Amino acid sequence: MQPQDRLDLYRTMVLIRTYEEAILREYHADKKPVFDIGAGLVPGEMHLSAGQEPVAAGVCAHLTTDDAVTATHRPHHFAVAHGVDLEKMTAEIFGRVTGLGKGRGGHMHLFDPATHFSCSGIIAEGYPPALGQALAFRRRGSDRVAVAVTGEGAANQGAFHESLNLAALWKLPVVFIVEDNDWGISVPRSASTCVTSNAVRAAGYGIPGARVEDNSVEAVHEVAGEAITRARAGEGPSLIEVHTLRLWGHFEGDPQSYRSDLEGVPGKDPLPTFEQELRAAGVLDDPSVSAVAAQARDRVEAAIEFAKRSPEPEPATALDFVFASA
Amino acid sequence: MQPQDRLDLYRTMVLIRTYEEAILREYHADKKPVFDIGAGLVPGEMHLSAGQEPVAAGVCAHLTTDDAVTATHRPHHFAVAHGVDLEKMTAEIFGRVTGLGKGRGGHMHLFDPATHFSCSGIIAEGYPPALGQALAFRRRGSDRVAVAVTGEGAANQGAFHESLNLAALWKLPVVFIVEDNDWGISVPRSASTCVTSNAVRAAGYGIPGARVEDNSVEAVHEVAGEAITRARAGEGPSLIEVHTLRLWGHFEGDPQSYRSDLEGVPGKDPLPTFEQELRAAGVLDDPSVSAVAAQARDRVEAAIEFAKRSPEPEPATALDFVFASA
Amino acid sequence: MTLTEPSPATRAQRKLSTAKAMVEAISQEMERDQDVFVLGEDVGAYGGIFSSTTGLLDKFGPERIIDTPISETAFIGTAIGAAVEGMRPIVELMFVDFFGVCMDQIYNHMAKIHFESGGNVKVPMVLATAVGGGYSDGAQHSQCLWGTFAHLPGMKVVVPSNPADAKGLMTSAIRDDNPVVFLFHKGIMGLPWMAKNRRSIDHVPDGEHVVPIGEASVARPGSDVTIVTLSLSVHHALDVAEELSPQGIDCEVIDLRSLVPLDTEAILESVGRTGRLLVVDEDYLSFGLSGEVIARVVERDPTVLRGPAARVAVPDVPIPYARPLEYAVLPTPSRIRQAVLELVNA
Amino acid sequence: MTLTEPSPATRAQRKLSTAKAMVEAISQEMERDQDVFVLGEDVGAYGGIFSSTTGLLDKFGPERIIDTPISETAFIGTAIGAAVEGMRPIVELMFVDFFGVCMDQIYNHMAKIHFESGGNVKVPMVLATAVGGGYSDGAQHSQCLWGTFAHLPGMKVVVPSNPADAKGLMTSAIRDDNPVVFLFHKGIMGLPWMAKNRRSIDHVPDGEHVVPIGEASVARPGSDVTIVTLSLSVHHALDVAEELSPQGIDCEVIDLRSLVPLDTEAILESVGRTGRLLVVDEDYLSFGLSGEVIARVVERDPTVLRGPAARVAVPDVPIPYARPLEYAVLPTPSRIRQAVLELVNA
Ligand SMILES: Cc1ncc(C[n+]2csc(CCOP(=O)(O)OP(=O)(O)O)c2C)c(N)n1
Ligand SMILES: Cc1ncc(C[n+]2csc(CCOP(=O)(O)OP(=O)(O)O)c2C)c(N)n1
Ligand SMILES: [Mg+2]
Ligand SMILES: [Mg+2]
Repeated sequence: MQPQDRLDLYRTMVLIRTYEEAILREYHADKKPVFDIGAGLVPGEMHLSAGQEPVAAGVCAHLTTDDAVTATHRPHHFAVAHGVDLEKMTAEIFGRVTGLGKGRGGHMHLFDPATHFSCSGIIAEGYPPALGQALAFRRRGSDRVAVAVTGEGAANQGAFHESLNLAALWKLPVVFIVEDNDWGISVPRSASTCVTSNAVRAAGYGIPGARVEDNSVEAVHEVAGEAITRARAGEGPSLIEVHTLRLWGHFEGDPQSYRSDLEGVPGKDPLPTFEQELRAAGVLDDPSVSAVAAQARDRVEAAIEFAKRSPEPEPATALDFVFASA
Repeated sequence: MQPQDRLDLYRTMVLIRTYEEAILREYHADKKPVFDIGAGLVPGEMHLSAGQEPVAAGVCAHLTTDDAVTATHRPHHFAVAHGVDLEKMTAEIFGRVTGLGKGRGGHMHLFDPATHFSCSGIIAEGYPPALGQALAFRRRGSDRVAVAVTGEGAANQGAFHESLNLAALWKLPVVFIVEDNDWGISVPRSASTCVTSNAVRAAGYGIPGARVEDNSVEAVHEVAGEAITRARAGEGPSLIEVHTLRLWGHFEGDPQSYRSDLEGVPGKDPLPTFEQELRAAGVLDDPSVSAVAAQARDRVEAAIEFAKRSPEPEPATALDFVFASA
Repeated sequence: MTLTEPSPATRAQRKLSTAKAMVEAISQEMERDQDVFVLGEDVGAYGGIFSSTTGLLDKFGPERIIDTPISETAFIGTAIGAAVEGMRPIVELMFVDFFGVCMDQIYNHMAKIHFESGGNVKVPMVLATAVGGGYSDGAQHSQCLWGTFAHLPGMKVVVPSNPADAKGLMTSAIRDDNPVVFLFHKGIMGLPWMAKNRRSIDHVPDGEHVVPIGEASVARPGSDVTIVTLSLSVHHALDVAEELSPQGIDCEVIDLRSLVPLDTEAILESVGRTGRLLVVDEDYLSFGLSGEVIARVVERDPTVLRGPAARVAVPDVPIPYARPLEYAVLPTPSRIRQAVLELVNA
Repeated sequence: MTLTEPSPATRAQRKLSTAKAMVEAISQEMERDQDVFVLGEDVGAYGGIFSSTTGLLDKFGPERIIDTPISETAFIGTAIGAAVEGMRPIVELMFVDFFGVCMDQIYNHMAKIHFESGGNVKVPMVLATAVGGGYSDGAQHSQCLWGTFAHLPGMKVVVPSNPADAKGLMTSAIRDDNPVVFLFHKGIMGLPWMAKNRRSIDHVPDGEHVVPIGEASVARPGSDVTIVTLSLSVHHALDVAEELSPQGIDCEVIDLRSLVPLDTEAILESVGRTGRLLVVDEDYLSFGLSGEVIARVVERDPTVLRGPAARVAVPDVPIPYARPLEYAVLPTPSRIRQAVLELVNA
C-alpha cells in the first residue's frame, strides 16, 4: 500500500477511536454513583466499537458516499468511516433535534440519506435492505455498491442466509461483512457457530468468501477492495469475515464476568499495533501522530459540543414523523 | 440390497402412489363441472406427492415409529412411509372427527403422536421443531432420531440455515432432507437457489452433505441409512438432497402453464422404473406386482371408506381444543 | 390459479374482477412511473396465486415483475431498501398468514424507518397480501390478521371489498410516500376457481381512479343499525341488510376500507344516527379491530348507544379445517343476521 | 447486567426483586420436574440480560440452562419440539421486540399445534420475554406488544406487575399444559442498573407459590374510578391513586395480570361499581388491549358507564429515543392523573 493510503487508514481508525472514547466519557459522565442505564445526557443501551476500527476503516476506504452501508446495533465505526456527518450523528446519540433522526432514532438507528448509511438494532436484519439498495443502484445504471455488516453471532440468523442466497442469485452489487469479535454478548463464538470460519459458508452460495484472521486493517483493505471491485463490475456479492476484537463490553455496563479472555485483550488493541507498524515504515512519527490525534479530537469534540448545544425535541412534537405527509 | 428390502421399498412406494391417486380421485370427484377449491368432500388446497415416493420410502425404511418425522405442506408420502395410521390420516383429510386432528387440522396439519409425525404448511418451519424432538430423544438417553423434510424452494428460507447451524452445533440426532422436485410452485430451482446442489451448503455447517441425483429409491436408502446411523451414534446431523420429481401440479388445480418440462415428465416416473428394475432382478413378477397393488388398494380404499363413514364434527364443538384443560 | 375468465364487456359498461382491477391499477402506475416494480413469489409466469399480477410479466418483463425465492425476509427487505433509494416497490406476501417469517422487516424496518430517521428517509412501498378463509385451507392459510398490522404504528393498512375500491386504493397505495399494507380477501378477488360473491366482478372506472386512504364508505345507508365491517364481510352484511329490509329493519353498512388511518368520524356519525353498533370482522375477536371500533365510539360518547354494542368475529380460535367448524367460526350471514336481530330486539 | 444487589433480609420477612422471584419459581420447578429446562440467549453465564435466569447455570448446569445462538426461529422451534415430546421448556426471547424474526414458530406452531391436532398433542412451554420502555432504548427495544400476542389464539398471555405475582404466575405457567407467554417489564424487575419503582423489590412467599392464570387482582380498592391496567403501569396507577386520595378521589386499580384469559368479570364488577373506566396500557393505543377492555364492558352493558371511557396508552407512534419524546408517549403518572381528573370532572 501507498504511504498515503496507510496514513488515511490510520487517520480513520484514530478518528473512530477518538469518537468512541468521547462517547464513552459522555455516556458515563452523569450515570454515577450508581449506574442507571436510562439516566444522563446519553441514555439507553450503548454498544461501542473500540477494537473493530480495522474493519470499518479497511472497507470504507473503497467507498464513496454514493455507496450504501447498512450497519448493526454497533454502528459508530462504520458511520464514522463512511463519512456520516459527525455533528448530526452525535446530536442523534444525544437525542437532539439537530440529529440525523431529530432525536427519534438514537444510537442504534442512525439514518443518513446523504451517505446512504443506515443501521438496525435487530440482529442480521440490516442485510436485507442492503439488497434493495443494491438493486436500485444497478437498476439506475450506476456502479454503486451496498455494504452490509453483521457480527459473527448474527451470521446464524435466518436473514443472513436468505440475503446471501438472494444476492448471489441476482448477482447484486453487495459486499457482506461479518465482524467476528469472538462474542455475541456473553456467548462465545464456539457456542453459537458450528464452523470456525464463515468464509466456508460462501461456497453454499457460490460466491467468494474470505476470512481475515488478524484484525489487520491492511488485510481488510485488500480483501474488501477485491470484493468491492467485483461488485462494481457486476460480478455479484462476496462475503468477508474479519476476526476482530471487542475491546470493551458488549454494551456499557456489561460486567463481562463471563469473559475469560479479558486479561489479554488490551494487548490485542489494533491501534497501537498499526501505529507501530507505520512508525517502523516511516509513515508516522511523533509529530504526525500528535497531529492526527489532535485533528480527530478537534472534530470529535466539536461534534460533542454541537450536540450538547442543540435543543432537545419538544414533547409536543412526539407524534410527528409517524407518517410522511402526502 | 437384499431382495426383501427392495420389495419393501417397492411396497411402500406403491402404497404411497395408490394413496395419492385415491385422494386425487376423491378430491376432484365432486368439484366438477367448474373447479371450486372449497367444494366437495375434500376441500382446500391439496398438495400431492406423486413422483416423490423414493424419498419417503428410502428414508423411512430406516425409522421406527419411535423416531420423529416433520414433513411439509406436501406430507402424505412421508406420513404413509412412516406408518401413520391410514384411516385416521384419511379421516383428517376428509375433515372428520375420527381424524388425527378431529377435523381441525386438514391435509397440511397432520399430527400423530403415535408415530411422532407432524407437518406444517409454512415453508421450512417444520425444521426447528425437529431439533427439539431430537433434543428430547437424546436427553432421555435413547438413540431415536428426528427426520426433517423440506423442498428445495424451502432451503432458501431462514429457518433452514438456523436449524442446520443449531443442530450441527449441538450435534443433535437429526437428518435433514431436501426434496428437490425442480419447482417451488411456478418458480424453477434456477430462479430460487444460487447453487445447483444443497449438499454444498452442508460444508457451511461442518456436517456431511449428499445429493442423490436420479430419484432412485435405493440410492436414497443407502445415503439416508448412513446419515441415520450416524445420528443414532451421536455423531450429529446430516443433510441429504434428493433430486426427485413433481409428477403432478403444485397443488390440484394448478394449470402448470409455466412448466416447460411438462411433456417429459411421465417418462421420469420413478415407479415404473423401479418396478422394471425389480422385475429384471427377479424380485418382482406379474403376480407379485398385482398382489402388492391389490394390497395397497385394499388398505387405501378401506381408509377412504373409513373416512367417508366417519361423522363430521359438530359446529357446536368449534371452540374446543384451543387450550388443553388443566 | 389462472383458469380463464369471461372477458369484460364493452369498456364503458365494463365489469372487472377485483383481481383484474388490482392489476389494472398496478399496470397503470407502472406505465406512469418507471420506479414502480413488483416482486414476490409466483408473481411472474404464474401471475400471482390469487391473480393479483396476471399479465404483468408479459407487459413489463422480468426486470420489473420479479419472481423471488421463498425468502420473505430477504425480498421484503429488498423492497424496503429499494424504497429507501426512491423506488416504489409493490411486494407480495403470498398469504398474510406467513407474516411470522418476515415480520421484523415489516414492522421494525418498513414501518419505523421514516420515524426513526425523523422524516428524512421515506419508504414508499406497498405490501400486498392475501387474507381470509372460507375454503377449508386450515389454520395457517385462512387468517385475516389486519388487526395485527393495524396495531403496530407506521404502516397504513387498507382493505378493499370490491373491484373499484381495489383499483382506487391500490393506486393510492402506490402513490403514497408511506408503506401501505394492502390486504385483499381471496373471496373478493372474483377467482373462477373459488366460490365468490356476486359483487366481486363489478364496474370499475376506466383510466385513473383514486380512492383516498382513510375514508370509509357507506356501502348501504340505513337508520336502525350500524354495521361496521370490511372486506368480504361487507358483502355478507349487505346481503343480510337486503334480507332484513322487508321486515322493516334498516341496516347501514359502513365499509371501513382502511384501518390505518381509521375513519372514526364516519363511524361516529352513523352510530350517532342509528344508536346501534355491530362490528363484523373476519379477524380474531379479541384485541383487534372489533374492540377498537367500539372503543372509538365509547371514548367519545357512550350515550349514543341505545344498548350493548355487538361483535361478530372469529371467536379466538384458530381457523378449523373441517367445513362445519370453519363456518361455525366465520362471520357468516346467519351470525350477522342473528346479531342484528338481537340488537334491534334488545 | 448483573451488578450485585443487597441480599434479602431474613427468610420470614424477606423481600425479593421481581427478577429473583422469577428465578426462584423456575428453580423450584426445575427441582420438582426434571423435564423443565431453560434455553435462550445469554441465559447461562450472563444470567439473563434482565437477570431472569441469574444463578440457574451454577445450580443446574449447561444441560438444563442452555445458551443458544442468535437464532430465535431455531431455538424457539426447539422448545416447541421438546414440549411436543413431553418436556417443559422455558424459552427466553430477549426482548419482545424481536418477535418479528420468529413469530411463525410462536403463533403458527406453538399456539396452534394443540388445536390442529384436535387436542392430541400438547405444547407445555413458557415463552418468557422482556417488555417495556422508559430508559431510552429506542423504537426496537422498548415495546410491550402484549396486544399482538393476545390477539392470536392458542397462547395464554400473562403479565406480572410485582415480585410475588411473577413467582406465582411463573409457577403456573411452567405447570400449565399450554404455551404461556410470560411478559416481564424491565422496569419491574428490580434491576440495580435501571430506575425502578419501589414495589419492584417486595415480599414473596417462600416455597410453592401459585397464582392462577386468568385472575385479575384488585391492586387497590376504590369507588370512584376503575383503572384497568397491568405491568409497570400498575405502579403508576397506584401512585396516582395515592396522590389523588387526599383530594377525595378514590381510584380502584385492577391489575389484569393475564390477558389471555382475560378476567372480564373482574373488570365488569369494578366498573359496575365505579361507573368510570380508564384503561392504562403501555402497548400501542389502537387495535389492542385498551380497546378490548372497553369493548368487553360495552358489549355487556354501556349504561354502567357514567361518561366516556378513557385510555392512556402509547398513541400509535414508535417509541422515540429522546427522553422528552419518550416520556411524552409513555403512560406516565401525569397522563394518568390528568385522565382520572377528566373522568371524575366530566
Ligand atoms: C433478532 C435479535 N436477537 C437478539 C438480539 C439481542 N442482541 C443484541 S446484540 C447481540 C449480540 C450480537 O452478537 P454479534 O452479532 O456477534 O455482534 P456484536 O455485538 O459482537 O458486535 C444480541 C444477541 C437482537 N438485537 N436481535
Ligand atoms: C413461508 C412461506 N412462504 C410461502 C409459502 C407458499 N408456498 C407453499 S408451497 C410453496 C413452494 C414450496 O416449494 P418447495 O419448498 O420446493 O416444495 P414443493 O412444493 O416443491 O414440495 C410456497 C411458496 C408458504 N407456505 N410458506
Ligand atoms: Mg460478535
Ligand atoms: Mg420444490
